[in-house]
Amino acid sequence: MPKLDLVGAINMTLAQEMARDERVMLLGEDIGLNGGVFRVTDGLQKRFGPERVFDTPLSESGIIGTSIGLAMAGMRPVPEIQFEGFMGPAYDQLVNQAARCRTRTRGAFTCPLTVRVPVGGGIHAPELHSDSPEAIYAHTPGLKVVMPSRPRIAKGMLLSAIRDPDPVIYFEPKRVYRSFREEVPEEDYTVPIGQAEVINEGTDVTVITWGAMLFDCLQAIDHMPDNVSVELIDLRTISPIDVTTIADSVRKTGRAVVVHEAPLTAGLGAEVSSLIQEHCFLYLEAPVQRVTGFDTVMPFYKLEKQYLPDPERISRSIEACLAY
Amino acid sequence: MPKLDLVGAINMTLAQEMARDERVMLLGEDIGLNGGVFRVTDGLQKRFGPERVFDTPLSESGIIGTSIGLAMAGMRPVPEIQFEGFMGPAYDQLVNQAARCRTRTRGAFTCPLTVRVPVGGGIHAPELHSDSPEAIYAHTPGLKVVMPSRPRIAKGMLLSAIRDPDPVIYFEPKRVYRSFREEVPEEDYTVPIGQAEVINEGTDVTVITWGAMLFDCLQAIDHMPDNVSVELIDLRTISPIDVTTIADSVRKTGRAVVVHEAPLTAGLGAEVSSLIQEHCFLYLEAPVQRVTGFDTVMPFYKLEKQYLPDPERISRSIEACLAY
Amino acid sequence: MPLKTVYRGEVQYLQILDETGALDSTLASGTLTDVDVQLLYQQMIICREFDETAFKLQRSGRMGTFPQNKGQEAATIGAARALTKGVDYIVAYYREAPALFHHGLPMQNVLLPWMGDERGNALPQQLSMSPQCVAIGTQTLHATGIAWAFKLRKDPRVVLCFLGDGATSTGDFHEAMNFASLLKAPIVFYCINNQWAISTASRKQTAAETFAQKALAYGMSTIQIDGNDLFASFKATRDAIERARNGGGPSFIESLTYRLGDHTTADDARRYRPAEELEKAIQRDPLIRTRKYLQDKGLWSDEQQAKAEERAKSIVHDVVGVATGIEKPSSDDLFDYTYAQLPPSLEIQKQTRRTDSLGQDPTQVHLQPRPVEQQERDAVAHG
Amino acid sequence: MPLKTVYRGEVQYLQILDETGALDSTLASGTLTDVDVQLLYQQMIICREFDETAFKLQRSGRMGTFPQNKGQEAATIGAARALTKGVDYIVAYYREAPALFHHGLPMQNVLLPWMGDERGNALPQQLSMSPQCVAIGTQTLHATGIAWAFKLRKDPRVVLCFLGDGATSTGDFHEAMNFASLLKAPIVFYCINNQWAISTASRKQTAAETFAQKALAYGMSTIQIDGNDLFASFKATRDAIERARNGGGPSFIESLTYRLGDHTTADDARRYRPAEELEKAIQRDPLIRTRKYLQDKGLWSDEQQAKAEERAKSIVHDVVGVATGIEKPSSDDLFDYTYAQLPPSLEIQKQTRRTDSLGQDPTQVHLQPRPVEQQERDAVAHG
Ligand SMILES: Cc1ncc(C[n+]2csc(CCOP(=O)(O)OP(=O)(O)O)c2C)c(N)n1
Ligand SMILES: Cc1ncc(C[n+]2csc(CCOP(=O)(O)OP(=O)(O)O)c2C)c(N)n1
Ligand SMILES: [Mg+2]
Ligand SMILES: [Mg+2]
Repeated sequence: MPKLDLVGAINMTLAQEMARDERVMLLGEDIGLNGGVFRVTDGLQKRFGPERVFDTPLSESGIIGTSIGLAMAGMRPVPEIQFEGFMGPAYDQLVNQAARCRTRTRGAFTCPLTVRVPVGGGIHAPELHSDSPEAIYAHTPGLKVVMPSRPRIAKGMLLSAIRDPDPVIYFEPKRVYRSFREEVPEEDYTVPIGQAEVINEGTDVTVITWGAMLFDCLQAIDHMPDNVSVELIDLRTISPIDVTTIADSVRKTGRAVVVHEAPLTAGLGAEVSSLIQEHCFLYLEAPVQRVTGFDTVMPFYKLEKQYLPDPERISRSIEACLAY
Repeated sequence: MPKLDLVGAINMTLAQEMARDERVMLLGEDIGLNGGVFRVTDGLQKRFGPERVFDTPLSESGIIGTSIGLAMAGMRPVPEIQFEGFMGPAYDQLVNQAARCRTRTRGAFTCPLTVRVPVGGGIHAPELHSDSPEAIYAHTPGLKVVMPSRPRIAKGMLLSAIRDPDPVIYFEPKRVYRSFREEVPEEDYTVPIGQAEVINEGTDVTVITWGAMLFDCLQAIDHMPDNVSVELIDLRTISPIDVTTIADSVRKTGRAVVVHEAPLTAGLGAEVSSLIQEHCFLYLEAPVQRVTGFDTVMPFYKLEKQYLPDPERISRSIEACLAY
Repeated sequence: MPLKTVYRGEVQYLQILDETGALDSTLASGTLTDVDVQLLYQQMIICREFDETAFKLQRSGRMGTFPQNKGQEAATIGAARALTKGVDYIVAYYREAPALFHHGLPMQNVLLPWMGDERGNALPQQLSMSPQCVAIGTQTLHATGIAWAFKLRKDPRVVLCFLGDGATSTGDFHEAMNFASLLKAPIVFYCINNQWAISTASRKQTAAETFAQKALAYGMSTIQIDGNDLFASFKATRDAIERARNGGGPSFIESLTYRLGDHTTADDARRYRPAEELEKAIQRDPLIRTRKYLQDKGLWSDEQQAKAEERAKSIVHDVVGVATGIEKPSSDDLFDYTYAQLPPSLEIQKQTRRTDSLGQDPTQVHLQPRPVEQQERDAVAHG
Repeated sequence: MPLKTVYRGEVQYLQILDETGALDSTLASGTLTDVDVQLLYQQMIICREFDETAFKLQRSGRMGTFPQNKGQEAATIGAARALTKGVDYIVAYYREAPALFHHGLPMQNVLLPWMGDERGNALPQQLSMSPQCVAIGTQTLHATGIAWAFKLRKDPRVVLCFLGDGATSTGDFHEAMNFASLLKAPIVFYCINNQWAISTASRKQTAAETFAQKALAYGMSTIQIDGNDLFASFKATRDAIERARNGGGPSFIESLTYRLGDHTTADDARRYRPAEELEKAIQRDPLIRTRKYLQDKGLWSDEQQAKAEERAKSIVHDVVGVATGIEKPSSDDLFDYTYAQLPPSLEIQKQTRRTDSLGQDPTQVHLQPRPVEQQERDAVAHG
């Protein structure tokens, strides 16, 4: 089994799925010869040709809008948006068009497309290259949103996304792109959309997170006193949320901390917190805590460390939650 | 004091502020001779001329993007987006440009603009004319978001918005536009952004809502048994949320129901619910309830009544919350 | 050569059947036969009747809003006639009912969305047309994507994409034109310049002398035509379709016509539109012109007219019967088309018709599939 | 006249100082004096040095990403020279440092944002220039809005808006061009066609023969120029600025140049750019051409060159000192510019540096102002 990083896993998966299904095609800015600014599509244009790996003009609404047409006409487009900060111009096509295609036509038309987007901060990138807009798209019925944070899972979820009959936003936490490798099976396998994963079992408190924050949470947990038993959940799918896994855990632990990069207010942490409260009210021994980015614009990188939750902030909050 | 409906109150306020401050100007589709599709700007072009009440081309990003430039250069633009469903093309300019102008330049540039947008369902309008995207903009640091639901308050909040040094989205619940009149003072007065209002005092349960849902909540409460005492809060400002007013109330009642039109998941109800839980954990006698639109696309109008929370759904939830 | 011309572009204007009903027979040759014109004129009559009836439906409270095609029939039907049925694809916005009818769309399908019913948009795939599009300009990108798919599959189909004069101001229009041109996609952008976008006159939409010249920005073939001229609309579209089918890439057509009605039934054009302008436009009504042509050629009588009008009434009457008689949609429909398969939480909302947690049956929360590890192992094993 | 031409447009190409350093003195007359050229050439040397140094800063880990202007100096500085300092307004994107320097921007202000520091964008208003813009195309609308404000206030100022070839594919560019043209706004859109948008060659950005012809879509004045020709860039811009100032409305300039460096320091152009193409472009380096012109005219010596290079090194060295020596921003800065006045909840986040409720001081939640009724009454009373 090859040991791959996140970039490698996604690259291999795209190649395999393109080989398997000729309806699958890629489009986006600089994804061809250049292989994408993160090299995720490296070598794919060479292998599959410039028609199936298409370098678009600088035009995000165009990328998503034509992908919708391609999907309606039976293709399986996998557009890339270069950074999450450039989803803005495509917002309308995603939210008001792709997400509504099925319901607007009572199923006569569907829109099976998978939008790949690098997401999140921590890589010393310029402005608009470090945001976390997942909550926006979680508030959009008709879309599915996933954010795998490890190579092996990323492959299975990407195959699920491409084969899904509805539009999926596939966020790739860019801080993880090259951060580690793991064995990724070469066979065809899917990891279902809509299921969270218990990463560490524990009994005292449940920590729920997703994306690159998973690794900060792991660090935070590593530094907790030995007598503290933390259950860590990687949400993996942003929408629909796997409330069962979360609620089962919190009914056991009685305490919960949600961790994400995006700003606090109206972030996905609010939804997770509300769901816990609704499903586990009588089990809760402390208010659900949210450890998140501040309600500020994501700063330029000199201050990004101050903005992003770090292991210290996370563990302080876990401790406070436990001490309540 | 004139008795005005919501349309009349906003119209009068715009006229007064344009007369007072020559930097104030309006721009949008069909706002001139036609007076806007809801007639909110009726007569203003005649009075202030086509330069200050400018009919734009069909171009929402253009409307917001040029408003940003106008604001940076010292004007006080009040753009109109014809329906909330057409904010999509302007999303990028609003969220990634207007909202970030101050922070990106450390205050050297600011962006004082007020975006007027009719919002919400219930008027038998076509697709994309009945949505409630307020949570999206509440998740955008740098923006303020308000949604007054009564003529008198609407005037004061509009003046606050136009005079605010930062960008404000001013949502106008279109179902209320012509639904009733009340006395609106002709004098100059402001109603601060960021303050909720207790509409009915009560002791058993707190209902928090905003926009047109206020009136459904009032109806629901009217039909509650006499021995139930409901405290009703009109949030008025979506961002920043007035957590003090909410928390003070819930500490008193111990129970809360949040009501809004937008879909449940990652809606503003989640934020309100989380805040209550965080601020009133030990006071809560029941889980905070969310009575909202379903996690579906807003349907075409034959089913919109089934989609929108109605007094019956609201009162059933209040009862269940009380019975917990 | 320090100052030299590096680009020249121009726009031609095409008219074949003029305002008086006179035909340029050279240009007309190989376009529409007498029988064609008779047939299309009858369709125009039906569409006009359809528009008038829809207006009344709205006024009597049986429909929300309706945008009439009135005055644009020659443009719309002429263009539609140039397509090969069931092969070429129509992407319309919301004012081109006549084109859709021409290609076989049951008329109630146009009424239903305006009566608040998605089911009108449930078009059979073999009709080769997309659902109506409310968000101005967005459809130009979908159309380009569909044409792109045809090209990728080497399927010799062409897309006819309608858009309004107002739509040319949207960013999406620009991006679509650019993509289409770069891709040499088999698509024809047919711009209905009906002089108005709600209350915005087309001269306030752009400072360009013509809308047709906008295509020059993309190096795209372009033409301006008299849109009230059935022949010109047919010929310009057919030529563009053929060019596209033969790999010649996309084209743009600016079709000059006039919106004789209000923008929609929610609009009152008297607020902003000079009465004289409307008067003049009524003189140029394409139905009058087409009828005059047929009559002058002895191809149409007052009797035929009376019969056609009667037939139109009866057809439209029946359609209204179907549209208004249709059962209210089940409120399950609200949920069922959000995804191919509803996620558990939405399934619960559907079952309980509630979003508050206490109204829901907590046992249903366990509708979720097996634990992840298990599934993954299965998947790897059987994948 | 059934088929007639209703529109004709064309694009002229302007070159004054050719590749060999020869000047067309007729076209050059009334443009740049010898002293001007000497001065601008020295600025070009400084900017080139700035670019090389910034590159090294990034490579040594002291900067995140940096986009060099290298190769585009004549275009950028020539255009900037055509503005009246402190009057006309520059809206740049991120690659036009030389234009900003020319108008007095301290050089560290360009470095700081790329070093992750917003303070570089805190430009004094009197410089009449906007902060750098990362989101491609968005600035064209801001620029149009600024020009609109000037027009509304009858302020005889003109905006020079830079954009790249890639930016012309964005919807915002289209909407800006349309607004500007409709408003007859005093603005000049200066399109740096450096042949590349990251790895996308300009012929993959549009199928149009020239970028200049895009302006025809809006009925806007347009020209294509040799962007490596200081004289052409100056003259085309000056003419456009004067036209705008005199109420003649906006113009578009396509300035043909070449990005000699990588897209940014995060890019490796060798992955996608033929080496021969770069070789050829290096031959056309504007610094070589300008120096040749000056030397041929006896206006520049090797000695002056050496001195200028030395001076450039020393200036840039000092700038780097300032930029790298600046104190780290206070983490309060993270909060303080979100709004003019922080809302209570954000104030608490700032005080506690936490978002979890248990980490916050609950008493601080009561930072809120007086009850609403009270305030309203006050407001009405004193308003
Ligand atoms: C993106 C968007 N903005 C605004 C509207 C509101 N609106 C509906 S129709 C219309 C005018 C459209 O004009 P045009 O494109 O000329 O088509 P016509 O109605 O004249 O056929 C407007 C502004 C919309 N539907 N979509
Ligand atoms: C809206 C948006 N999409 C994508 C990007 C990523 N990106 C940064 S620069 C660039 C290319 C810009 O090319 P061009 O406009 O020609 O300017 P140049 O860099 O050549 O000066 C791209 C795609 C961006 N910054 N903004
Ligand atoms: Mg129109
Ligand atoms: Mg470029």
